[in-house]
Amino acid sequence: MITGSDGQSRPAGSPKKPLISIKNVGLSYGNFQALTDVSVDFYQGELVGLVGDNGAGKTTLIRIISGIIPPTSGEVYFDGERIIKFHPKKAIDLGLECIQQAIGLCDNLSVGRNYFLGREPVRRILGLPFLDKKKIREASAKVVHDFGLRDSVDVDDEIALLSGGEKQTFKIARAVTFRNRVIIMDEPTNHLSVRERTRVNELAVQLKQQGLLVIYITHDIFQIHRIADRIVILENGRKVTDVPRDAMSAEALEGIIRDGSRTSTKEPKVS
Amino acid sequence: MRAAIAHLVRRHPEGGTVTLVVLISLTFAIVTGGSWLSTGNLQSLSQLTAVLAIMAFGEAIVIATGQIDISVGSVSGIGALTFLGLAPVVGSGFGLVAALLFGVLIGGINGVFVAFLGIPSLLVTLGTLFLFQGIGYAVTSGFSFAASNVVRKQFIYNGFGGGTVAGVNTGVIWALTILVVLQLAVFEMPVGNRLLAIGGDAASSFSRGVNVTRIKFGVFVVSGVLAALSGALDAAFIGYADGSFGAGMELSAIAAAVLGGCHLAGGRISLIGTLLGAFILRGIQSFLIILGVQPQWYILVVGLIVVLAGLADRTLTRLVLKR
Amino acid sequence: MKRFFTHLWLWLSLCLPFAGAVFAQDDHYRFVMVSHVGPNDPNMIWLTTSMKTFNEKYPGVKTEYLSTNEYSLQNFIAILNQAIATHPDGIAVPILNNEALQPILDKAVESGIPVVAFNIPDARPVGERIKYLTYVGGDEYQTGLKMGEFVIDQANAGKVPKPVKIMCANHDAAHQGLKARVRGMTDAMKKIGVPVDELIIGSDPAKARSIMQSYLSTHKDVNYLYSLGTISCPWVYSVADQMGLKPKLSDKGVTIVTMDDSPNSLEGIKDGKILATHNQGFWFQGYLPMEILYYYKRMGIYPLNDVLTGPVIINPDNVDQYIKSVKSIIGEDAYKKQLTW
Amino acid sequence: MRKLLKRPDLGIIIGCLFIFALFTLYDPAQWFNWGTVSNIGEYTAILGLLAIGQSFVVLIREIDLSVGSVYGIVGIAFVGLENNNVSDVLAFVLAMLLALLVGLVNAALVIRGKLSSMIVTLGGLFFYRGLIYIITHGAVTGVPQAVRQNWFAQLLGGHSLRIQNGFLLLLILGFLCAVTLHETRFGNHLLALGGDPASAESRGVPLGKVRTIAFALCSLFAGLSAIVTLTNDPETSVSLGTGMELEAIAAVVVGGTLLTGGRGTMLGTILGSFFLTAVRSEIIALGAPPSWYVSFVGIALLTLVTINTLLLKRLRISG
Repeated sequence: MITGSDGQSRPAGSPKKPLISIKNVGLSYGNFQALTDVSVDFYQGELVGLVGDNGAGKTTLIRIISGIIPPTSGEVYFDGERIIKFHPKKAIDLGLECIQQAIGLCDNLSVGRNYFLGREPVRRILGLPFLDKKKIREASAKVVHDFGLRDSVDVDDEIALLSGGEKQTFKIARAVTFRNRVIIMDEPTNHLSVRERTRVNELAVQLKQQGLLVIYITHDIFQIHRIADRIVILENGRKVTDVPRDAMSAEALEGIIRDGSRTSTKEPKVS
Repeated sequence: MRAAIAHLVRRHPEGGTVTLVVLISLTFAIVTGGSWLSTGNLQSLSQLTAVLAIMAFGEAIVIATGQIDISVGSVSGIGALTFLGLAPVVGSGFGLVAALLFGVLIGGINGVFVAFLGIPSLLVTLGTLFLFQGIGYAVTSGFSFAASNVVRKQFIYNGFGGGTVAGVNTGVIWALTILVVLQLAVFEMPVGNRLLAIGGDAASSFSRGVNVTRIKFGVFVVSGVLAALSGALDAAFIGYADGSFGAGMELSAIAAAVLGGCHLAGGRISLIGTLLGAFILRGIQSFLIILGVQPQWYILVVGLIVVLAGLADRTLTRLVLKR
Repeated sequence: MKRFFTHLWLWLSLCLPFAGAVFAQDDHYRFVMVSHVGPNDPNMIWLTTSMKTFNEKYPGVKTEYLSTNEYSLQNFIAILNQAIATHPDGIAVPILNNEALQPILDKAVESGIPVVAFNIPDARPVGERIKYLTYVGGDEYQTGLKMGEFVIDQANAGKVPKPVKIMCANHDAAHQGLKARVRGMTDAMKKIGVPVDELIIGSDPAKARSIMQSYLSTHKDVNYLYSLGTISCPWVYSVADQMGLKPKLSDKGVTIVTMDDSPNSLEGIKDGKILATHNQGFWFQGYLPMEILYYYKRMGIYPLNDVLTGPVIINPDNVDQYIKSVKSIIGEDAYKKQLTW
Repeated sequence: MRKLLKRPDLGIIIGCLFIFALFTLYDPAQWFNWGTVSNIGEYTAILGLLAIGQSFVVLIREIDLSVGSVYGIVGIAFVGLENNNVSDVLAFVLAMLLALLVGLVNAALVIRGKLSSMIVTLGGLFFYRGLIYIITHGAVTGVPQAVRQNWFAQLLGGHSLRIQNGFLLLLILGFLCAVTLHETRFGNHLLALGGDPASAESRGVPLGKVRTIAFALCSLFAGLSAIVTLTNDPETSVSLGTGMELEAIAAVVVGGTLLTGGRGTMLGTILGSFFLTAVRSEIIALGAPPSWYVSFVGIALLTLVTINTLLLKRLRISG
């Protein structure tokens, strides 16, 4: 039904036209300005590190891109087309997957049902859409196996039986295996062991090499500096830096973040 | 052993209820010397169960999304009054359609407040409970709500609770039909997957592209229609309705759902369990009547059973979710 | 009224000579009374007490009293159906609604269970009506009508004020019997052109009082308060008293009339707080159906006419006598306990 | 001004001012009438006491559906004890102990049994009402004249300066509860538990203890409300308190307390009780059809809750 793939070829280098273009976006909760006049372009086949301190507006920006909240001002373009209606369903249909920190899995559903939530495969019987349970089971079992989760995990069991790390891995696996165009990772390495962390970072690079746009959110500048093509720094809801990785050292970037946060103490924070 | 039980319970949340039904049925049958299982009693019991179960199915669907609908008692009253009030005038077919439309309307009102305005469902449905109870009282002071002999012969009237097929009230057939339809919709279709997802974690399901607002709205409409249908079926069975129709049924419907293994927090329901829960509630009443105990004991026993069922279910769930 | 006494005495004279011991010991019947008079209705105690008396007389006969918790036709029918399914040897039941009960009761009669109607009859003529043996009880519409006529008589005699507007305090919005009383009162008052309002007060005392106060504070022309059940009678009085409406019986202020023969109503009349109440013979309504069922099972006989146990109007002239008889039946102690004045 | 706007009870304050203005303009003779005022005051006291108890439970994200039945059973116990020649003070103490017991049972089932409070108290709603039916057999009971006139009955049910003592009691207890809620450590714990149980626990709030106290207070207030009712007008019936749980919850929520816990005021709860009582009273007084006021209560509830929710949304947005 929804594959996310549009069948276009994906060149490895950055094409001229941005895949996601954010123009002068602002978002305010009443008189609190979470984002102010942020403009940034994301291109196909690049790995962008979105960095900033807590409350800088990273998650807010991601929520706008993945359709969870509409911006109060400014415009968002996807593949040259302006987004009018903001809804996660639309973002997913466009081939945009977001791995969020706290949300994304329903504890009461089975592993398989979580895997396909929102885009369940169906078999039509008398024209009625019935869940294709065989496909759900097989596809999700493959993912569980491919991403090295415990063998004892039965895809018909509730996802609540998985540990925190396993859940995170599963979310990443889900985002990756659907053929998408954009993968957004919001602090993907939280709750992960060192070995798992390395795997996630390798994965991000692999995805980029496959021609996807990867937006990687973190507050760990040193980690992202190793793998990203470009670093975007947000501070107090504003974009303060947008440089290719090679243009600045990790230490210099860290300095920017540190200085920025000093002026932010007066403002209320949004998590 | 424990793992095996855990596995069984995990796949079949109604397992506890089924066991309880078997135990209760056996006990009741033995204690009453078999008369609890007499044809007459089972006929009456099945009709009562069907009416309560249809209402409780709607309640279960609402509970699945983590909401609650306590207006169902009033809605079933309005359904009954509309059906019997209009049947003599425009025929039972149109009467029934009108009753169901009222169900849609009231369910829609609940849905708008809950899904679009984001007001807690307990309060919204508390408001509509009062609102339509008052309307029920008001209309019954001036009009008559009885099925005339002409109406009683109509096919639709008999097909919707007024008649029997092979000794079984047609309402029972509707209850089973609805059970099958809902069972398929909730557990075999995408919409059911999303419904349960909302009950489990609304924010997560929204982030996966589930239209939370529409589904929340939808469950209240379904609940409204089923409550109105349940009222119409019982009204057709009795042939008369008054302002007290459906009063207090909301609590029985919630109790049936809880007994059936539905979690009030949402995300985990069993429709078969709900049917059995309704059967247990009604079965206890008939058991007490056969024993010649005053029915006043009934609500006391129901109170105890609701809490005990909650405790049993809690223990089972804990067992299930142990890693 | 005459008919009532004829039948009543006939039946009592028939019952009493046969002491239970003559043949009761070896008869094992089970009679069920299915009723809408539940625990929210103080009259329930009359029915259960009289059935207990019956049981003392015929120890071999088992009687059961089943009732809904509050007025609900829906629950009543559920209980009735389940009671019939137990195949009792006889059923006593109020005909809450002809249409609703006809199919159920006719089927029960066909299957060999004799039925006696009590408290509410099927108003249609014999032959058309439900095939019960006989009816024992009063008539709700007549109850309201006769009370209205009594009020008009007393007012014409100058003992109480002329009615200007009447409020009927209804504690159960769905109770068809109460609604019939209101219709009776309305029809009686139509003759002299006095309007009648029905106010739904609910059955919680605090809320009921609040609702009545609100109503009375603006409907100042209301000068008769008809409490449709014993339960609300003291509430009505205390509200009227607190509002300074002079409910004490005189030719001024408001006047209260009520229903049923509970200690509250009776003592209220004695103290001059209430003009009159009705009795519809609840003790008989519990006892006689059992006797009739017993005689029918035992000898195949039953009264061909209805046994009317009411309405009877109780007023200051006959209240003392009446209190004595009530105390003799429910006992001095229970009488005092039920008194809430 | 900003502080006022942030009050959770803003909606009900506006609501009360609105009906006050409306009734003053529309029907001043009825509205400014001692009879009306004392009528509204009397029922506000009863509903308000129930609702204050309910507030504690709602503030910690729980609900107590059993208060109507508890109100009934405690009231019947109180009158029953007095009838059996137990002195009224002792009867009061014993009846309140019964209420306390009910509250502790509720709390134990919620905390130890890990059950949702809705299930526990729904069970209680049925159970205690069933108990009332069985114990009383439907008999109406009252207390002897002598008992009604003595100091204790007068203390709770009488009048001071033409004002019902029950109403004064509501104001005093409402004030004390408000102080407890906003000025004491317990109140802080309570609000923290309602706002975010996990964070509260991590900060060392004894969750079990706070929950237990909240449920106990709820049942105790329900019992007290029943006793205030019965000392004023000592007649019990099996229907004592039926449906009161819904009215109490309505009053609490109309008063601006969030069902999701952690936010609410006692003033709001008392005003909520007043609002529902006053609106119903005026609707009846204005001559609405006899049974329609039931509907109007529903409409009032829906309207105010909608206003509250929308206000809160604005507030959330403005940080």
